[in-house]
Amino acid sequence: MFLVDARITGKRLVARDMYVITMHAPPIASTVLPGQFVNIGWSPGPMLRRPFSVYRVDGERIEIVLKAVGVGTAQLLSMTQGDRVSCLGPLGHGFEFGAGPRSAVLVSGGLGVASMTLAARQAASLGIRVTWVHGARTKEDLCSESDGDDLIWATDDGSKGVKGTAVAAAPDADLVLACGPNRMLAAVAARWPEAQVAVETYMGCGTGVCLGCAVPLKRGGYDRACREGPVYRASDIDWATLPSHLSYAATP
Amino acid sequence: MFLVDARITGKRLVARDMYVITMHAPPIASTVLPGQFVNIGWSPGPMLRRPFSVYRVDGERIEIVLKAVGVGTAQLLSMTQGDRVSCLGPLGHGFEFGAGPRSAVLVSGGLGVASMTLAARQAASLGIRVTWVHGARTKEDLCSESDGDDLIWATDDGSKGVKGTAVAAAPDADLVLACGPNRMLAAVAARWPEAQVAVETYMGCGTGVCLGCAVPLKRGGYDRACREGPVYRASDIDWATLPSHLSYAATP
Amino acid sequence: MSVDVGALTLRGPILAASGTFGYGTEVPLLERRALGGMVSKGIFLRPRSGTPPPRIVETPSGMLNAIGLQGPGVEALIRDYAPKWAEWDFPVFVNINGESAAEYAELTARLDGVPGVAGFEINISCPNVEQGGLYFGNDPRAAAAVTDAVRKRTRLPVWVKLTPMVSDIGVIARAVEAAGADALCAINTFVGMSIDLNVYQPRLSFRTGGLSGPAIRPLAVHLAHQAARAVRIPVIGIGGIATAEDALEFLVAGCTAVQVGTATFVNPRAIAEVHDGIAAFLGARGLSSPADLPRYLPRD
Amino acid sequence: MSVDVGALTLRGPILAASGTFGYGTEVPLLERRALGGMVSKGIFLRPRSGTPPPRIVETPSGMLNAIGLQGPGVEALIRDYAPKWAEWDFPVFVNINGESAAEYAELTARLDGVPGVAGFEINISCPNVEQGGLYFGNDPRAAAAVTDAVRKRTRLPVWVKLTPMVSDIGVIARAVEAAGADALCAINTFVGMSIDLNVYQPRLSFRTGGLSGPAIRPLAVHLAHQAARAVRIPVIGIGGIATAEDALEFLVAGCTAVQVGTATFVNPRAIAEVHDGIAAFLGARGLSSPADLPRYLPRD
Ligand SMILES: Cc1cc2nc3c(=O)[nH]c(=O)nc-3n(C[C@H](O)[C@H](O)[C@H](O)COP(=O)(O)OP(=O)(O)OC[C@H]3O[C@@H](n4cnc5c(N)ncnc54)[C@H](O)[C@@H]3O)c2cc1C
Ligand SMILES: Cc1cc2nc3c(=O)[nH]c(=O)nc-3n(C[C@H](O)[C@H](O)[C@H](O)COP(=O)(O)OP(=O)(O)OC[C@H]3O[C@@H](n4cnc5c(N)ncnc54)[C@H](O)[C@@H]3O)c2cc1C
Ligand SMILES: Cc1cc2nc3c(=O)[nH]c(=O)nc-3n(C[C@H](O)[C@H](O)[C@H](O)COP(=O)(O)O)c2cc1C
Ligand SMILES: Cc1cc2nc3c(=O)[nH]c(=O)nc-3n(C[C@H](O)[C@H](O)[C@H](O)COP(=O)(O)O)c2cc1C
Ligand code: FES
Ligand code: FES
Repeated sequence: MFLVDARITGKRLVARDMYVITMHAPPIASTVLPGQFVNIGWSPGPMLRRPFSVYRVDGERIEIVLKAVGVGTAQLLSMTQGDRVSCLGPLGHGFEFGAGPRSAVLVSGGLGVASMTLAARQAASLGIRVTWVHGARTKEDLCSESDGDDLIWATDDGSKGVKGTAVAAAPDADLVLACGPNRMLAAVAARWPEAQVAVETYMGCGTGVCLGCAVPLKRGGYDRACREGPVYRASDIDWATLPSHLSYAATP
Repeated sequence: MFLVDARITGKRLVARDMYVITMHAPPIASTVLPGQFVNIGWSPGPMLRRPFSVYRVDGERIEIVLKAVGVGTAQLLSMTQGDRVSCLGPLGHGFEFGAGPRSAVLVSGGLGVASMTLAARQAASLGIRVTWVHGARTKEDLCSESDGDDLIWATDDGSKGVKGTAVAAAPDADLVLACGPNRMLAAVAARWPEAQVAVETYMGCGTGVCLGCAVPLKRGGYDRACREGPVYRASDIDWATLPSHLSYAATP
Repeated sequence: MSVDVGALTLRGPILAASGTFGYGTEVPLLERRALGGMVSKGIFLRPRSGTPPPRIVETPSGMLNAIGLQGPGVEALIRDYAPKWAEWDFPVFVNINGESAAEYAELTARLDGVPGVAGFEINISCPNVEQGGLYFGNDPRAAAAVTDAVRKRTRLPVWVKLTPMVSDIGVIARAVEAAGADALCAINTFVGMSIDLNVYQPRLSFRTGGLSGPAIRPLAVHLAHQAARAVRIPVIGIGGIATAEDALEFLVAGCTAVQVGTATFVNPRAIAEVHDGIAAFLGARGLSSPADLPRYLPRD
Repeated sequence: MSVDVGALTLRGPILAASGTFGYGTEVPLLERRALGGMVSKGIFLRPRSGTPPPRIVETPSGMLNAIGLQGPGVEALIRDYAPKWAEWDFPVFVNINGESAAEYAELTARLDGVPGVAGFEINISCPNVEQGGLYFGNDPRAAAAVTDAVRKRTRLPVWVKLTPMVSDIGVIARAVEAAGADALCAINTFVGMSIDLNVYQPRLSFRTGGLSGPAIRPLAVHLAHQAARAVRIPVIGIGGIATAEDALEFLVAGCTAVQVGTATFVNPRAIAEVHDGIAAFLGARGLSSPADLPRYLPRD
């Protein structure tokens, strides 16, 4: 875990209102694993840091993807090259690729692409064939960037790719990784209990000390999304108790 | 009084660490009188607005002069062209030029130049001969801009102009106007009881409703710096009760 | 947008809070149409000059104030301000203060029937001089005694403004309800202190001050909610409201109306923006009045 | 930079606050040299799973939390954490919680003498189940009874952590001092609420939560100061400390040491920065220890 005073180096549009922000954070760039996140703070800004998955790594830079959903994300998006943020990470426990899967399907809803790119690249480097299913409300909300061998689009209104949800559009595979609104992940859990899903919770610290990021478990009790998670085996989570209205993405 | 969403149009250095910020605020530019101030807020920023004298008017723009003395002024100085602030003004009761003075002496300490330029120009336009005495701790702290017919510099260390205070260096005149740290103004009051001085207080609202900006009066009770002030007849103020440690300028 | 606070109908759910709006004569930028009513700066029987400066200090998302109830006294208020209020199209409540129940009663008797005075907001966050300076607002009996004393002197609406620094606000709320209050205002400022490290002394000359602003909002929502759960009379929510969403939190938590204070220092148009924002929120959800909002108000 | 809290000498005036530092095992970036000590997450006799999410909400300059004292219970604490604490070079206090004085006593008896346990911080902001859920911390007798019950079971330092939602903190402070507390910790979080307008319900699943962070600092300085004026034992200031200046306000206001909580979420290095900032402040003024700071502490 590093605390980096990171310079913002760029910003690009990847879907309607959805941007990738690039920042210079060498020790995080060189150690982050797929599914991990960073906790970002700045001043003046909100009191608490804001967690974001690491979307891509580019040399000494990391990238995050976001939309303005509230005051913090709006401020982040209004920053310009050269502005600085305090970047804490890498945090959390990411995706696991186990021994010898031959195929992987990545299911992402809306901003859920955030933790998929690193996963796709890691899978490819392990010789796994990757199918990435991108879901969004409509064509304009689909992220224009992707990785993997095969690509499937799904939109609620059928304006691009399959009409319907990403979960419905996805084929089966040895390994299923998913990220998106918690409600989408519940659907993933219903179809693939063994899938690995990256969940969202409110976070206080991001480092395991506050117990604010409780993820309710099927076996009872709570885990910390920022330490044991954010990636879980889908069937381990008590989906009925995990709040669904924290979702930051547009598609169900 | 106007509430203007003002665009910052420029910034220039006028003394060590001392800047003039220019902003586009047409209705304020066209109505402000010497000695009046604006109350500026921005987001994200401190909760309360920050009061600043209007230093100069340039067409539809107003100018303020400041140093970074705390979090608010530091944030203001880090803004760049195109950034926006909320500018409330003009506020307060400024300098009066009465009937027929022939000479005026303007005494400013450090950032006290802030309310002097407009006064110098107004006096000149009324045919009054203006002597401006600029005081500061040392040469580098003297504002490089000034108006008026005669100019006297005073520095604590004698590095430029007269060695000593601006008050000591100033000649007499029909009209004495002064702005600077409250302690300097107390010295003005001792020498020229009839002088007009622009004082400083903490301010809550700037518009007369909170009674936070109390100025203690010799005759008892309190006035509001934001309405009846910030300009007072020097002898009206109970200098012993007016806090002196609010001073924002470097010279005594 | 009209709401009923007991027998009184306000044209909108937002009032200007005491001490943040003077006597209503100094707020040129506010569109008055948005005002459901206003509460005057706190008044005592006799003129008071208030505390020496510094009187205010900024704190994170808030401010401390120690104005010391500077004011002209009741006679000057009746002479200089009430005649103006009588011409306005929204009600003006007078925030009344005293050092004994008798002083509150005398103030009420003097103001009752004066044209322009629509009702009373009793500030019980005052030290009770007869009881060694304990605050009326901390003691259910003293709070009830003051309420009763005022109630007996007027038929106008009597609101009681609760102090937040109590261990159970419901007890005080019920006591003043029983003593005849028409509505409760929750809450007044919290006592706070800030130290100037240059002089190793409090920054405020009065040493302590009242904390207001967004910092206290979550506490105020809780206390207003607790008060609303404890009584049947309406509760007016106060504390850190700056946006329509903030006001709506109080309304959903069981309040009938709200007051906005500190936010008007930051944004002179705050009350109009809160008003229009509530109207838009209701409109978007097909609700025709603030009273139609779903409430979160389990009864004890 | 060492300070004496009663008979105990801490190597520095800053401790990590309960519930914001876990069991001290998870804070990789903090330079531990800056820690005068730490207080563990609040513990009950038996394991507790805590409240369902959402457990935290951000508020202006603060946050509400409702963790529900999730924890492993005292046996697991003794097994898993105390052995590590025994090896550390700063003292670890255990924040103890119960539903009755007997539960606090039992917890103390179980922990007393366990290597690694340097002392007790009694959290009296717990509902007293035997008295219908009233908080121990709101009632001087209940607070004293809990203190007394703990005091009788241990010779280790006993600190009592005061709750802020009382009308006179001095009364509680004196009561627990008389019952044998070695020091007071002031203060715990304030109760607050935040409403989710999408569902017309509180945002926290527990409905209310404790407010912490800079928002409460002026209130905390005042309450810690009031506690310090009321007693002769040391007071440890807590609430919204994020910088050295913030900590110095508490010290000047009469505190002997401070605890830092929420700020460490924002800045994992906060405690080291506060420590170094205090040292720099003292150095610049030729003061050799925090105890040499001029105090603003008029006695009642
Ligand atoms: C492990 C993790 C990874 C994440 N990765 C990404 C990502 O890659 N891209 C992205 O756009 N978003 C991501 N999020 C969500 C992101 O953190 C929130 O959208 C952001 O914190 C909102 O801040 P705000 O100030 O704009 O919103 P606020 O004004 O605080 O609130 C707006 C809404 O955002 C949600 N929200 C607020 N705070 C949080 C929080 N701390 N955690 C989760 N939801 C919150 C709530 O639904 C709230 O109603 C991630 C969250 C987690 C926990
Ligand atoms: C009528 C008036 C006109 C002013 N004109 C100018 C000007 O033209 N140029 C200029 O540089 N400054 C001016 N000031 C002072 C300026 O408002 C303060 O320096 C500024 O508010 C400090 O804000 P901050 O956030 O940087 O400081 P803070 O972090 O808030 O505090 C730093 C120090 O600044 C002082 N200060 C803080 N707030 C205020 C306040 N509201 N009023 C006065 N002092 C304060 C205190 O001494 C404090 O210790 C004026 C003040 C008034 C009342
Ligand atoms: C400068 C100032 C003066 C105040 N004066 C009074 C007063 O005279 N009487 C009173 O009952 N409340 C007074 N208050 C309290 C406010 O009416 C209100 O209860 C409090 O500020 C919380 O609301 P806010 O956060 O919206 O400001 C005052 C508040 C401020 C900031
Ligand atoms: C997430 C969280 C958990 C907490 N848990 C406890 C606890 O278990 N026991 C306790 O006495 N105080 C607990 N507190 C209160 C803190 O110890 C501290 O008193 C309070 O947060 C104020 O300090 P701060 O503003 O520096 O955070 C907790 C606070 C937070 C934010
Ligand atoms: S966010 Fe604090 S423990 Fe996970
Ligand atoms: S600053 Fe509010 S009355 Fe002057």
